[in-house]
Amino acid sequence: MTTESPARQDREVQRLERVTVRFAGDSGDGMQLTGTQFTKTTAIFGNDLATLPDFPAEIRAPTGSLPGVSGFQISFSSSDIRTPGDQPDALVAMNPAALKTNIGDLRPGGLVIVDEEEFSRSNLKKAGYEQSPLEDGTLSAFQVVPINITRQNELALEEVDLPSKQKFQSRNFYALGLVLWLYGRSIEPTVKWAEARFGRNPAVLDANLRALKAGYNFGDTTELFQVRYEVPPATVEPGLYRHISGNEATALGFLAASIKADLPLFYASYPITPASDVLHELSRHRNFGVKTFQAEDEIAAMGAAIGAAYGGSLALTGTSGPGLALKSEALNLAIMTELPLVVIDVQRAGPSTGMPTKTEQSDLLQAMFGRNGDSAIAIVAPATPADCFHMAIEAYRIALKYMVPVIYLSDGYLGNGSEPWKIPDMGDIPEIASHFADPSTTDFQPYKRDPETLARPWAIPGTPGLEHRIGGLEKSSETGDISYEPENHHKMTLYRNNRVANIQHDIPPLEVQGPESGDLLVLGWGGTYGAIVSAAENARAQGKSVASAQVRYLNPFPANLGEVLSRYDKVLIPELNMGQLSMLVRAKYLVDAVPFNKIAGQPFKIAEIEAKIDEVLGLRGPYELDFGPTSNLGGA
Amino acid sequence: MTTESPARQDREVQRLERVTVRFAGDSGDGMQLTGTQFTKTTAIFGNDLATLPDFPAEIRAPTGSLPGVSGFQISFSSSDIRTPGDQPDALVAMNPAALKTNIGDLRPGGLVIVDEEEFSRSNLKKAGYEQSPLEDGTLSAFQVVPINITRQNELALEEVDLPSKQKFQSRNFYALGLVLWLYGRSIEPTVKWAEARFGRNPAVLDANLRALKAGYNFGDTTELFQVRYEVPPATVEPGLYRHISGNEATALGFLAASIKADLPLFYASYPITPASDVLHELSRHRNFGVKTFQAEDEIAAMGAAIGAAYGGSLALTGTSGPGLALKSEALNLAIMTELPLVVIDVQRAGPSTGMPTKTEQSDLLQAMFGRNGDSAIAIVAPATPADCFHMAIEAYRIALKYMVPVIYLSDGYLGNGSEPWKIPDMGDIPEIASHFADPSTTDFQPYKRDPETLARPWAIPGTPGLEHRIGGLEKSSETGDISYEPENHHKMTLYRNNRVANIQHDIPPLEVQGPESGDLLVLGWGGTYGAIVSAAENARAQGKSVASAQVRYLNPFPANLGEVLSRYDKVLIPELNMGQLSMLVRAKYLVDAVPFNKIAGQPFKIAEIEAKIDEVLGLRGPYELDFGPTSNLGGA
Amino acid sequence: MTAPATNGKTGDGEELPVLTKKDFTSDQEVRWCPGCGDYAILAQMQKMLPDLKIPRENIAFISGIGCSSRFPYYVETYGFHSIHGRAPTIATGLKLTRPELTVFVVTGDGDGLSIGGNHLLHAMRRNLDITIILFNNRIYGLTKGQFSPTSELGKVTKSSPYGTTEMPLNPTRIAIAAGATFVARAVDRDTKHLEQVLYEAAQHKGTSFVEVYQNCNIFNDGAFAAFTDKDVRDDRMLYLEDGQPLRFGKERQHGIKLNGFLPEVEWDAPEDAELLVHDAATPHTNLANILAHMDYPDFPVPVGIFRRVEAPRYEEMLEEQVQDARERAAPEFEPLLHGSETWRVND
Amino acid sequence: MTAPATNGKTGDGEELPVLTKKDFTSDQEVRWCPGCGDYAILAQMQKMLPDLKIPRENIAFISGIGCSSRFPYYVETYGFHSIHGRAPTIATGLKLTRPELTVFVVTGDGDGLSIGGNHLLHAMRRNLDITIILFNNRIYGLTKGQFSPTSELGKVTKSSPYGTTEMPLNPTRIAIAAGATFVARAVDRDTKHLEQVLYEAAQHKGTSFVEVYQNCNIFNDGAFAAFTDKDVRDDRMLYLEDGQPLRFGKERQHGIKLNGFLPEVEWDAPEDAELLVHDAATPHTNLANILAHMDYPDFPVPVGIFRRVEAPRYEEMLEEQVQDARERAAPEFEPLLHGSETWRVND
Ligand SMILES: Cc1ncc(C[n+]2csc(CCOP(=O)(O)OP(=O)(O)O)c2C)c(N)n1
Ligand SMILES: Cc1ncc(C[n+]2csc(CCOP(=O)(O)OP(=O)(O)O)c2C)c(N)n1
Ligand code: SF4
Ligand code: SF4
Ligand SMILES: [Mg+2]
Ligand SMILES: [Mg+2]
Repeated sequence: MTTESPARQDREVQRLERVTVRFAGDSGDGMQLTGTQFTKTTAIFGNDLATLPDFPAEIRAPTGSLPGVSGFQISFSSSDIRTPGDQPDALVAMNPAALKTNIGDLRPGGLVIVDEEEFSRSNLKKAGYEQSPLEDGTLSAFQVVPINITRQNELALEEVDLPSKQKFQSRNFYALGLVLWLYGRSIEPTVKWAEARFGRNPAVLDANLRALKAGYNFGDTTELFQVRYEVPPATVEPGLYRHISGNEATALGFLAASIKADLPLFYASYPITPASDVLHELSRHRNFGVKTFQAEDEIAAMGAAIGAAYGGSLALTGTSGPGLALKSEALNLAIMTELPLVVIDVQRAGPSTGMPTKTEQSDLLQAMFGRNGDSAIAIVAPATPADCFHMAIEAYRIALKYMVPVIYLSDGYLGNGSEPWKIPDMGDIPEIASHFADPSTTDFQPYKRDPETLARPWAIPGTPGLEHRIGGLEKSSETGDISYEPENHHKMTLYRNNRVANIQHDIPPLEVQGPESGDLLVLGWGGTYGAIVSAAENARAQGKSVASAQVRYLNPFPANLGEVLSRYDKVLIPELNMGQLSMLVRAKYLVDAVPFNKIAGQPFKIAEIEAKIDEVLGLRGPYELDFGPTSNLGGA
Repeated sequence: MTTESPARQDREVQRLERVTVRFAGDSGDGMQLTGTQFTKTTAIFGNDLATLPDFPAEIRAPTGSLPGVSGFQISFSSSDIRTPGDQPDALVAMNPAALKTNIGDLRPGGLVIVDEEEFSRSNLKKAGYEQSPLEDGTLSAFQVVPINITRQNELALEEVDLPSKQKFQSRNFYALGLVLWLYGRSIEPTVKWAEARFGRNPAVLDANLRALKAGYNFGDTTELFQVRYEVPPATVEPGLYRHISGNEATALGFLAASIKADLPLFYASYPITPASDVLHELSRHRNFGVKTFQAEDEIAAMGAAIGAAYGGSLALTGTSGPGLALKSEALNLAIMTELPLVVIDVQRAGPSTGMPTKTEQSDLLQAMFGRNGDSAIAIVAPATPADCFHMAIEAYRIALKYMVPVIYLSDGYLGNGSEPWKIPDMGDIPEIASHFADPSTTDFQPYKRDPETLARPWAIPGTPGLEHRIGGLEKSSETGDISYEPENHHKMTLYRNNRVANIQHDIPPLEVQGPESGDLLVLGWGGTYGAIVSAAENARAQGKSVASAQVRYLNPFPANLGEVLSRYDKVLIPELNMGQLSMLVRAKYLVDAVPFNKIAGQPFKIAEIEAKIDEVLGLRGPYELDFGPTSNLGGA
Repeated sequence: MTAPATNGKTGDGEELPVLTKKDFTSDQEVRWCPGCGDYAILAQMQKMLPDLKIPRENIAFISGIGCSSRFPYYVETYGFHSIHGRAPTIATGLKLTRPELTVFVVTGDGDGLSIGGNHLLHAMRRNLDITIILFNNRIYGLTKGQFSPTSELGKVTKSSPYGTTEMPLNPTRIAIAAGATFVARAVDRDTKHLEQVLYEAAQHKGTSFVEVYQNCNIFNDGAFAAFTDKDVRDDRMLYLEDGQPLRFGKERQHGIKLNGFLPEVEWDAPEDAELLVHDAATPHTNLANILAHMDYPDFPVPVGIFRRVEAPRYEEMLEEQVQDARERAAPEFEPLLHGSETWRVND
Repeated sequence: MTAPATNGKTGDGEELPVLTKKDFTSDQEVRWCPGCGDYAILAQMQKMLPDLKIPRENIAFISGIGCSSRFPYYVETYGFHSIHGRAPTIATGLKLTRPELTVFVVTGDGDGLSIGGNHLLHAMRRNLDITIILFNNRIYGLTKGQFSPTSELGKVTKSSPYGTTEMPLNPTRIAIAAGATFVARAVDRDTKHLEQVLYEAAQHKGTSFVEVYQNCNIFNDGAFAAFTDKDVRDDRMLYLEDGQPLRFGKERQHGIKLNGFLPEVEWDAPEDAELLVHDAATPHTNLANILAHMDYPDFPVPVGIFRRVEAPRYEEMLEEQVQDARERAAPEFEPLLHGSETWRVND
């Protein structure tokens, strides 16, 4: 393929429909920033895209070590796109450790850009390489482009008055410039962003811009790249767009709910990966009347949320799996006292501490059943990063109408992943009504229910005449006095259960993509949406009779779920767990759904689901997940 | 029915197969003692029997108030008996409140003995009676025998030198004497017991014995009773018997496990109704090397148990539902670190604080799923009070062989209920083996599994050469080092799951009582055993094709469960919850099992299950639970 | 009772109906054991509440689980009988979102110091304006008689038939260490003093912590009788009075003085001069600590207000942040929704 | 290092191989940020451990979750990296059942004082013979920089962009109030002193609590620099020495004296006579409390052993109950199994 060096202008341009790039380097190398800037530029350029950042395991490991590697993957396309890509087409590896932990994922023939200078003996050793992979032929399956990034960057910054350690930190801008060039993107958005960001520190700004331009120009002048790629803009719905991560959308969604319900938002939380960003985000919005409370633990956060709900605020608490386990006893008090609040669980890989920075969908059954007694709870789960906004509002719509706690199941993949989002018009979002008790009631009965919703009235302290007592003991229906009457307990248990079941009348039916009936329905929930839809679409493109649907209301299920299931010969349920939705669906509808389980701390690849679809359709033999040589995106 | 008074000797004696008696009075009236003594005497007499004490709701309510009523029911029979009876044949009510809360349960025509003197205006008012039920005809459906017990007792104790308040406290002995006479039981066992118990306090002993005899003699001389009843001894298996409650059997069973495993027992617990008695019992046995630790909360108790398991002891912790919720996060650490221990949950009515003194089976799904991540756990559940002994030993056999935590699900009904028990021969119980790591191992690998059981070695501190580190983060299979490798996590999750699934090969198959196949299988678990077996037996006696089986191993299920289910046209699953076993069975075997749910804080009545059986068999229309006018045994 | 004589007016001049004890008595039947010390505490609370001149609807009682925690049922205000140990967390959520409410926490020695110890500690550290009353009966009453974190070393109970093997916690010590700005102790039987302490606690701005020695006549009868019995009380209890020398005895004839950093009893001390003078408002906690360590039989047991200082309050600071933020940036949602970068896709 | 010179013998005369720091270094790669104060603490621990003359296998390190809690991975003994805040409970279970083991708890200011505050308190109250080291960096390191219960009021962090609104806890105050029988403080950077304190803590029989000021150079760099920097250390830190007057300064020229119950700095104090003399063994906690309250900039920051007293230990008392009970009643299971009443049913 090597050709004579063409003039800059007439470099061969290859047009592609979709490209996946991964940036990887030491946690100190600024890869998240590089990825984010590339993403923004790509979004503005008009591609559809999806991203997946991957952080090392919590602690900053020693520089250059395998556990210290941080990664960011972006997939962008000229057509609809729903996952950050199965296999990167290009990998930028800032050091040997980054190469080692990521090369296994690259597609054969993919492009590898490495900072050659970082491949010193000591760095190689830290990464566990006996000899340099750049020299021993182990990378022969790939297009390797070693560039002396560190040195080039140094040269570009010669005139900048900064210590050399700090100059070194501009390397990521150099790499960014190079990749922007490679995919025909402008450096303008990054220049603007840098000016705003580093405006107060001219030397740093200068350094970063020089590095950025040097990288860009290097691509333009060097002969190392024979081809430049072009991914034309996608045709997307007209409107105003932004780029948003799931955790941001979650925070904004709950803030929007607060505006729509006209109730102040109170967020009580104890920091935990990967939910902490919601706390960070919400704590910035005091001007919206948002009060955040960093509690002493998850139980206290749950308790504080209950107190706030009792007081009439929009009460919210958030955590990840181990924290939900801790909240369970107190959450049950919210169920018993029938107070409206929302619990966010940004799921991560378990059990126990598990793999805090890795994603999983394994808290569904905990959310359903993780409390003593019969304690039904409403559960919603967004399907994409941007959907987090919408489902957050839904969570409160349900909580306030039915006077129930609602669990909102996000996950690390959704929370940290991001996508372009057509900004909704706040005017289009309906108000959320609350059901405060009428202060003029005489003989107020705190457990007298609305006959339709079965919700009890919300009688908040400060209301004259409605003084009453609630608590965790069983209470007499209507009066709310303590009751150990057998029939009353039976009745109240049914009420608590039916109140949640009732919500079914108030949520949208499950939407199916693909044929209305047919050979196979692929049913999913949560963040697997992108992979499932794409796999089903691909299958249909190959003429297979495959539909897909994503359940976003997990308790109760959409009213039509049973009927939908009955329209397909087979049902496949891919989950990032041991088969939790499968169990619920099997128990409820007695459908012999086939579970497809991946418990690897990673999202599904489209190809994995495609292969499983073929297996279930009898088009191939049993499919086993293939994890490849080192398929670990980022830290070990 | 009134006849001329016959001579004492030739009082009419009616022979009955089965009788159910309930004693009820104020919590200060000593009804539990009365019941227990009557039970012991009956056991020694040779009847089969079952009992159900019922305590008021936790706090000592004011004397004479409805919430202050305490009850004790015993059913005894000349044939096999498995429940404390659906409806009492006789009720002893020491005051109006006791009458009011219990009369609704009595069978029509049943005998009511009341202490007439307690039916004063003020006591009637405390019980909420407008006028005396002894006079207004409301008890016309029953045989009412008002006796001036207080006064009679006073007279009998005239010569005893005790303050009158204390004399009053002998009333229960008077009542006991009377009832012993009525059912032809000897007062001897009680005399002996009282001599041992009150030996050091001669005046009290004297008072109680006088009261006892006065009551007995009153029956013998008075003309109030036309009939005396006789329930001949049952023919039971020969052997040495004792009477035992579920909580006692639980404590003894775990102590037996400690002896059989030759490991010291460590019990960490935080008091909670109805589990506290296990702590009280075990804390008395320091001489067996049992160390008990009353922790600052349930989480600490769970942590301490983990520490003890880590150190090589037989680690045990116990609680009730809300406590299990609190333990969930730490319990998951035991799952992740693969340490053998047992968690007792003596279930009570939930959710939240619920009804602490009432029974329920509503923690099964919490036990199965109440933790973050995929975290399978072994679960066993005794079926009768005496079975608690056996299943406690089973729990440790499993824990130590498979290096897993095990949840042991008892409930308030089992824990407080009691039955005669043929004392086992300790020699018949096999030793329990532990799997300590071989201290001579070189290059010790803490997660290298036994290929058959998948158990990892138990390497306890103090063993030279086996120093190693464990924790809650995902770990590399074999080495146990922290690992975020996707494939490793997938593999380890499967290991953790299969390790529990594997236990299936090591537990007895499900035993069916009744036809091997047929129209209906009634499937239960836990303390519903007695009611289910009796109902199925009754159905068979009426020629119906009904079998029954009780699942005592809930995770994993017995290997033959699926096959057993397939042999019956229909499956009925009665549970004291909203259908938790039902859900598991439906999901696993896709069998359209019919749930039958009672969530009233009370055990099933045999008749309720019989009615439901008829419904499922199409022999009657839909059956609805009928709670009767006041069906609340004991406190409100 | 030093509560100001009432003219039926609230601060902002609005007329308030004059409330009485009866107005604070709910319709729920009281279910403690006859003779329980809880009755006295309830009665003093109900007597004191009208003096606060706060409308009933603006008062909330939050409790955990235990005999003591049944308290809210009996008070005709808003009430929340929550779960074991967590009352301070619920009170925190309520007070932070509704700072205008008057919030009481009722807890026991088990509820507050065993399972709930950490929440209590953090509530006190944060100095929310709430009033915490801990009923210390040195036993678990509701669960029928196990030892508690305040039970004496060696105590024989249902769960310690061989005697306990752990040192008790001293609640006032913990409160002082946690930074509570109001720390006091009272005794169920000394009703007048109790009412006074409850009143002062409720008036204090910031977290008030009151330990009440409460007799559980069923499971730990007479736990405090050795010094609270009427006939020995004067000699074995020390009533703290601000600005006064530490004196006790029927004729207040004995006193407490300092020897280096150690307190000492001075029997029959004629002169005030060398006695330690109580100063609840001293910013340093040394004096409060010295008092917290004094215990029967070595010392008379101090009751009254150990410490009362002013400090910034959590809910107030939070509210200020909200107000400040509002002034600095109007709550416009659109810019936030749009984020730092947007792009428009045209038809 | 005052550790006794070793002759390689344990108490009972058995020969022990002489161990070195290397023997206590595990094969796990240390994963803290370069420059983190945790390295220094690890190094001192590994240096100190051989001096204890305890075989490696008889030592266990239990930790919670946090950067600090990764500690056990790096020490070649038994180690347990448990869950957030619960290390003291696991240590309790281990020590109660295996009293012959030497048990260390490693925790952080979040792990130990936020989520785990109650367990820490109760472990100290029970006086188990364990050694608790709390790495106080006044921040949540592992979760990337939120404030902790020891963060200063007003601190701006990721979760407090407007500044915190809560007063910090003082760990030594809490330890003293809880009844810890050994309470000390050290600084990561002063390695010799740290090693010494760790050694004394490990030697103490009963619960030892050591707060180590630890620099988190990523999220809270220089939190203690104002008084721990080499050039100011002498003037701003006070090294406690038992039996010695409280003196500080390059030439130990300044001192601390008592004014009533309040400490005061005496600048350039020529005479020892009126200075407060340190006595870690005084049974009363007043002195320790006075020290715990002294803080920069009003006072030099005390480091060293605040308190060291003997008291009965939980695991020892429990073991004694077992032995006593055994002597009084042989562990015969049959009688227990038979209960108080049996009857025989014959064929
Ligand atoms: C999670 C949980 N654990 C345990 C219990 C059982 N329990 C209820 S009250 C109590 C202790 C009560 O003691 P204290 O707080 O001193 O209150 P008192 O009854 O003495 O007033 C316990 C252990 C519970 N209700 N919930
Ligand atoms: C139950 C639970 N809640 C929250 C977390 C998240 N978390 C891990 S460490 C930590 C705080 C660490 O702070 P600290 O104890 O001070 O340790 P450091 O990292 O500063 O050494 C938190 C909140 C968790 N792992 N588990
Ligand atoms: S058990 Fe004790 S504390 Fe509880 S109500 Fe009775 S006397 Fe009071
Ligand atoms: S984040 Fe801070 S405490 Fe954690 S390892 Fe890094 S420097 Fe140390
Ligand atoms: Mg108590
Ligand atoms: Mg910290």
